Amino acid sequence: MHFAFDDDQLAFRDAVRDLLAKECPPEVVRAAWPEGPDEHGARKGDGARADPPRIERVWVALAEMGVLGMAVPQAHGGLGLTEVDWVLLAEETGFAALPHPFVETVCVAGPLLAAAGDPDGLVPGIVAGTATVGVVPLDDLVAWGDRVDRVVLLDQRTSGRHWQARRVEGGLTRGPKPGTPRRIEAALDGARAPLVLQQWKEVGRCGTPDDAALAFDRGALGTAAQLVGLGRRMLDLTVGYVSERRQFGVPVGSQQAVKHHLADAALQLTFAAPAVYRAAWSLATGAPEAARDASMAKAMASDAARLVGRKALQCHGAIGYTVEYDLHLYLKRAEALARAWGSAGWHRNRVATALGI
Amino acid sequence: MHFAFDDDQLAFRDAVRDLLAKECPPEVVRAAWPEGPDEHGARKGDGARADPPRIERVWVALAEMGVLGMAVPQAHGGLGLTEVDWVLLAEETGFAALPHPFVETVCVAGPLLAAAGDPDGLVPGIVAGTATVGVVPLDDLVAWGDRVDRVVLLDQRTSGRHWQARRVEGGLTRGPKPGTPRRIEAALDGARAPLVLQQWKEVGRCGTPDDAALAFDRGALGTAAQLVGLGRRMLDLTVGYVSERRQFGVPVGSQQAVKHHLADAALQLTFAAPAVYRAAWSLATGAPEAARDASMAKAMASDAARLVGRKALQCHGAIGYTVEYDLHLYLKRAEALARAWGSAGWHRNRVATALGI
Amino acid sequence: MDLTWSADEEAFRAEAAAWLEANLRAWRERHGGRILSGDTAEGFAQHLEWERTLFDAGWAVVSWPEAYGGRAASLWQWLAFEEEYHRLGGPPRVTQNGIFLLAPSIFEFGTPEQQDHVLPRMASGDDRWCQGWSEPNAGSDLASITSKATRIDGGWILDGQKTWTTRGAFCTHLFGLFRSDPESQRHHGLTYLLVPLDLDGITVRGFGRLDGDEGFAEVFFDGAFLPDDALPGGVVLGGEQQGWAVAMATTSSERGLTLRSPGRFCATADRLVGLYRERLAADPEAVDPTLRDRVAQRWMEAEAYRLQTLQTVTRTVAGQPAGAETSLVKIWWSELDIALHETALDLLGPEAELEGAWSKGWQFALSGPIYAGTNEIQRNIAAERVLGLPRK
Amino acid sequence: MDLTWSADEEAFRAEAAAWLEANLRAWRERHGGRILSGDTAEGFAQHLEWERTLFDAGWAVVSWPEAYGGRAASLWQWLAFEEEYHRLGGPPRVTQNGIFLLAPSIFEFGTPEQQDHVLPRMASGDDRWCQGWSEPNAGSDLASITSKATRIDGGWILDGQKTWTTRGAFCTHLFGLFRSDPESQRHHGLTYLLVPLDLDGITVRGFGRLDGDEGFAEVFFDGAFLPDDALPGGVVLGGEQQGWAVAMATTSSERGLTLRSPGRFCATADRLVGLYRERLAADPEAVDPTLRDRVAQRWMEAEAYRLQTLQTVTRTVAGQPAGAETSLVKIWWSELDIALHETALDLLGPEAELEGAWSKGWQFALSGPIYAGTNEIQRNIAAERVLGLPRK
Repeated sequence: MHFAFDDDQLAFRDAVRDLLAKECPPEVVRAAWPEGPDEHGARKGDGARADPPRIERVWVALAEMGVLGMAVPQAHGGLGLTEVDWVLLAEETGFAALPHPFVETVCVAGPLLAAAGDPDGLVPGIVAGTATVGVVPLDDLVAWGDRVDRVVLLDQRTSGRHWQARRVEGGLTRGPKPGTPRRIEAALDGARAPLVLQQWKEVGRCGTPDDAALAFDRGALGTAAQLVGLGRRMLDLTVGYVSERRQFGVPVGSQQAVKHHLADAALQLTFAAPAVYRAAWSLATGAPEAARDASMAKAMASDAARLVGRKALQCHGAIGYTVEYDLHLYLKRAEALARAWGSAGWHRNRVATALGI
Repeated sequence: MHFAFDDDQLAFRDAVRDLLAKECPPEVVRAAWPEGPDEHGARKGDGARADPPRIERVWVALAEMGVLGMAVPQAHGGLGLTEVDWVLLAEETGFAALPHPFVETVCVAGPLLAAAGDPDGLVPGIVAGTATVGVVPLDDLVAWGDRVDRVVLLDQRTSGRHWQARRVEGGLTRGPKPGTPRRIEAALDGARAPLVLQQWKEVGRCGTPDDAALAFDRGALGTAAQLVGLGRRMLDLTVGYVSERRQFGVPVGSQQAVKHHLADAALQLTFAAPAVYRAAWSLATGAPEAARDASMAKAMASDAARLVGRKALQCHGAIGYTVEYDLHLYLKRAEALARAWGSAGWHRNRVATALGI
Repeated sequence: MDLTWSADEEAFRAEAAAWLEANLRAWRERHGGRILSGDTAEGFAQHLEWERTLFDAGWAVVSWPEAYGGRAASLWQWLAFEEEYHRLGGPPRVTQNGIFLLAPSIFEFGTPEQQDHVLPRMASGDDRWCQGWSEPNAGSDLASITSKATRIDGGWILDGQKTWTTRGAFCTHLFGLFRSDPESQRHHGLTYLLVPLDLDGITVRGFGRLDGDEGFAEVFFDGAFLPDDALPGGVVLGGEQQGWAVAMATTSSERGLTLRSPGRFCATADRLVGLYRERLAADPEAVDPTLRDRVAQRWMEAEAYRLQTLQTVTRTVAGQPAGAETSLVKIWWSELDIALHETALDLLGPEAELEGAWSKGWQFALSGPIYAGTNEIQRNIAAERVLGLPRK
Repeated sequence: MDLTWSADEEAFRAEAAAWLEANLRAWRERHGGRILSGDTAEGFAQHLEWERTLFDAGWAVVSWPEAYGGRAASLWQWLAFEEEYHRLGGPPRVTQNGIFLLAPSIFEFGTPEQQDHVLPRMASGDDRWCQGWSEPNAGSDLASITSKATRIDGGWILDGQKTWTTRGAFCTHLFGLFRSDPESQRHHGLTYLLVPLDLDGITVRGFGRLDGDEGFAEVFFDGAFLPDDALPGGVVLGGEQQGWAVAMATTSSERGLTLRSPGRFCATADRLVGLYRERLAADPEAVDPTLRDRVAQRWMEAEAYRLQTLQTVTRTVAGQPAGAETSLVKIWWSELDIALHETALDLLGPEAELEGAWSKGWQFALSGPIYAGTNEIQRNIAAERVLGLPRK
């Protein structure tokens, strides 16, 4: 029994953390938001006013470090890392609110396509950072709709209880003709640029039902890890702010109400994180409870991140409620991810079923 | 539109409050608990060590004031008050944790039996305080099993969706033979002395299904009012304690965490109470939403009283966790009443149905 | 106790409903159904047009005297009007900081001349008022205001900065507190001033709220000269150095009855019940079985707010003042608003991520526990003034 | 990372399980299945007999050296033992304040002579230790202790009062803090003393907890003479006037690993899952549809506690000390314990009112957020020492 990461895993985590701190600061996240007013007349993003090439540069840098091929077997040009090896990297991409389909392309599609023998020849591109594959779990929303080249559907819809991964053509453009512009929906988190799946054609399955099930659990795990990272980011930001900000002649953070809000936030993260790391281990070792453990991780991380977001906003007060301050970038991402890849309630239902109730 | 009680109603409330303050202090509630160790070896009550005749004296005093016949029509010797007139009196019996079947006998059985033409000739005794009738709503527990002479069952069990009030013989003794000793169960609130309904025989219905439905709603309303009273008692006790108790050189109640706990308690009571008073009005006027309103009252009062109890205990600290201090008398009563006459969840379900969902 | 509406109140309600239904439809149609947020430049103009329509028909400020553009409605009629307004989907009032926050102070502290000038122009939307309370270092701790008003011959020189000024970028006037006694500390030596924003030396910069609307502004005062006669009746409300007392009366209104009518939350709760029904009809399997209970709970919480308000109005009509329990009211509606919207988002599931009325409403609701005095401050107030707990 | 148990650990677990199963059954049978609460006079004797059985077979203090009655088990083995103990329904340990609170301090601060005398007699139950921290005016504010220890020739004179002394009425010895420097303030000038309760001038009065058990005691010291040689090795632990530092080490254990093994909460969670299954089988209509979600949530929270403990033990085994996050751990298990029992009571419905294991457990759980440092104090500590927020 040994529940800790090894030095290699921590060193890789630190390297990715450093890279993202340099290449993916808040202004890069902001740049991924669309410019101009939304349908309510609101302006939230900097879009082209910022420095869009920097968005791509993060992805390239991650590719150069090997991160984009982390979950792809070495035979396909990747690093062949297990979930235990990469879960902390996913957490860091959450901490940075990386505006790319990291979970979908890197944690899910890469290893899934490789396991299926790379039917479309996309895996080398994924590893190199030149191909991005969207994954649509459970519903009809394609996250990162402005960035993905292809889509894999992951669900149990037409197949009873078995998971299936369907490779599709189309789905990303509005009409039946290729080249029709994509319609990115206005969304809570502008950087995620979701689109509603359009007309598509199944061109084949991707691996076995077990491969598909594992792919879904990897998506839930990767998202859970990102939520823990987002929670940590919001807590860090808030601790820093309330330690400096003074009202009534004392730092806001010396008030007991603020302390207790943030202790509650830390509490939830402290107990959600081990659930995420354990799920990584269960997936990596093919444990019989792997699906249950992935669901527990996603449920706890979703609830924890939402609670941290609420506490963070409240402890900031008005400054946190502005578009100019960074908190909202993380808060909205967390709120979106909390429901992506199955909400907390959806996953608790799966845990309950696994418990035989 | 006028949402307030009139001077007569408030004056009657004050008179009952004064009477209960004098005749039903905590030591009287304590005296109603059984003496001696329970099945775990724990001693909670004073029983015969206290002054048992005082328990009966409260009931007699209430009878003398007319309170026990408050809901019985004047034609049957009562005061013929409406729910709006008596809801505050019920609240006061909660505040005092009156150890008698007030809701069952006074709020429910009295008017129900009178409406049914007093088939067993019990109503004059109820008004005079010489007869007590237990009411068993929904389940098999007879509260105040050591005090009631007869039992009325109130449920929808054998009759589809209609409520029915069944007059029964027996049910209070352990065996089929009258006179076999009653078996009072060890219970959270020793004063309530519940017994599990034993063998009984239906001797007739009591009024129409509408009478039975109204009787149930009156029970829910009376219990909700008692819960509000209990909440106020616990809050009062706690405010008094934390204002005196000093730690770290300041009153405990000057700590922000304690303030916020008790503000939350006050918050819930402030918004539960109007729901209870409105339900009284809906029942008194036969409003079409009366059942929904009674359920809303019971659901909100149950949740409010439980929350107040938790906050009260926490703000007291260790002293509140002793049998010698009075808080537990109110806290346990509240916990028991929160589930009696339908739990919060049971009543929310009824509200949801009334909302058409 | 009588929880029925009188025939007179019902008639008032019916008249309001009929007028609102027709005119809301007409307003929306005039804009091709494309109504923007009132907290954006273009949307503000749309909403101002709507408020002008309200004013012209006498529905802008129903409880005010007719002389100022109201119809002298009773509090009960006002409540009924608000219920209809929200039931029929009337938009948030972009003039609310004037009509709900400043106006009560003008009624209480203003001279007749001030009242005659300010109130009708506020009701009509000719003058749009924003509030100037907060400063970068005076948020929850309002008494640490440093913006200065220096008395000179014929007026005041204003210096300093206000911030979190809601819709400041679209307003014409500001009301707020300025330190007029340079030697004073905390809540002493403050004056409540009425300030046209077009004075030289005043700069207004709008900035975005969390939901992207430019709902906030910073207002900079750089030696701006505010003449005593900038407004008929003068620019001081309630006497020099008396600003704190006047402002406290206003913040009490802000938390109290007028800003957040229960009609708004009951209407939202009814829409939530409707949403549940729709989702269940569309796909019963997809609806989390815990949500029915949560929807019922939310509906009850909104209804409880309505009932508590009926109690308060009954007391107000009887001449009893609202007490510190307005702090509890503010906690209740602000937390209810978030809970209503979170329940809706959970019903929507993954779709919640897409912008829509519920998502927009949720983002707006998140500000509730922060503005108008944080809920932490309100809990302190409730504990000390309602329960009587000792101050620190 | 390796989340499997080694063959050695599994063997240890199997041995423990087999022994526990047989001996728990035998113990219950010896008492005709009528096991009382260990916090009542009669029940304490029953439980002491059980603990003696544990001791005789070497299972009383598995992680202690064999010389003191343990079997030098690793922390992993200890965790596995606790899991089996709770899974099989082993009763709460009535000697726990000695073996989990005092013993760590004896190991850390005791002289060899003290260790040799105190530890084996504690493990066997020959000496039963209660703690003497709290006083009527020193609860959360422990540093305001006023009980005095006056140095005289050959020993100490003790005066004052301790209270909330768990199971004090059934114990033979008390460990606690006394003010030994009469001029001292707060946490200075305190000495940690080991006190036999049968000294002249010491009176112990048991009183009832909320659940009726006589689990508390007041201990009065009226000029009691505590000879230096009342215990071999002396009655002072860790040096005169050093009491605060010694006590803080103990309270840290109290909150930390040893008092509340996750096995207890995981076993309760498993029983909750079983209860849900039973109730559903008995009458599906009667089960509130929100409860399945809540049961799953509770199970996850217990499991998360287990996982967090595995992380902590991994760090401890690697020689890293437990930090301030033990405060978060105390909040977690104490709130989890209440939530587990409340969910069960809601499943039981009206029957919850009747006494039973869940009702009893719920009443006991209510004390969790109060004892061992209130959760308010823990949240302060977590905020200041884990997050680094400024002190007041």
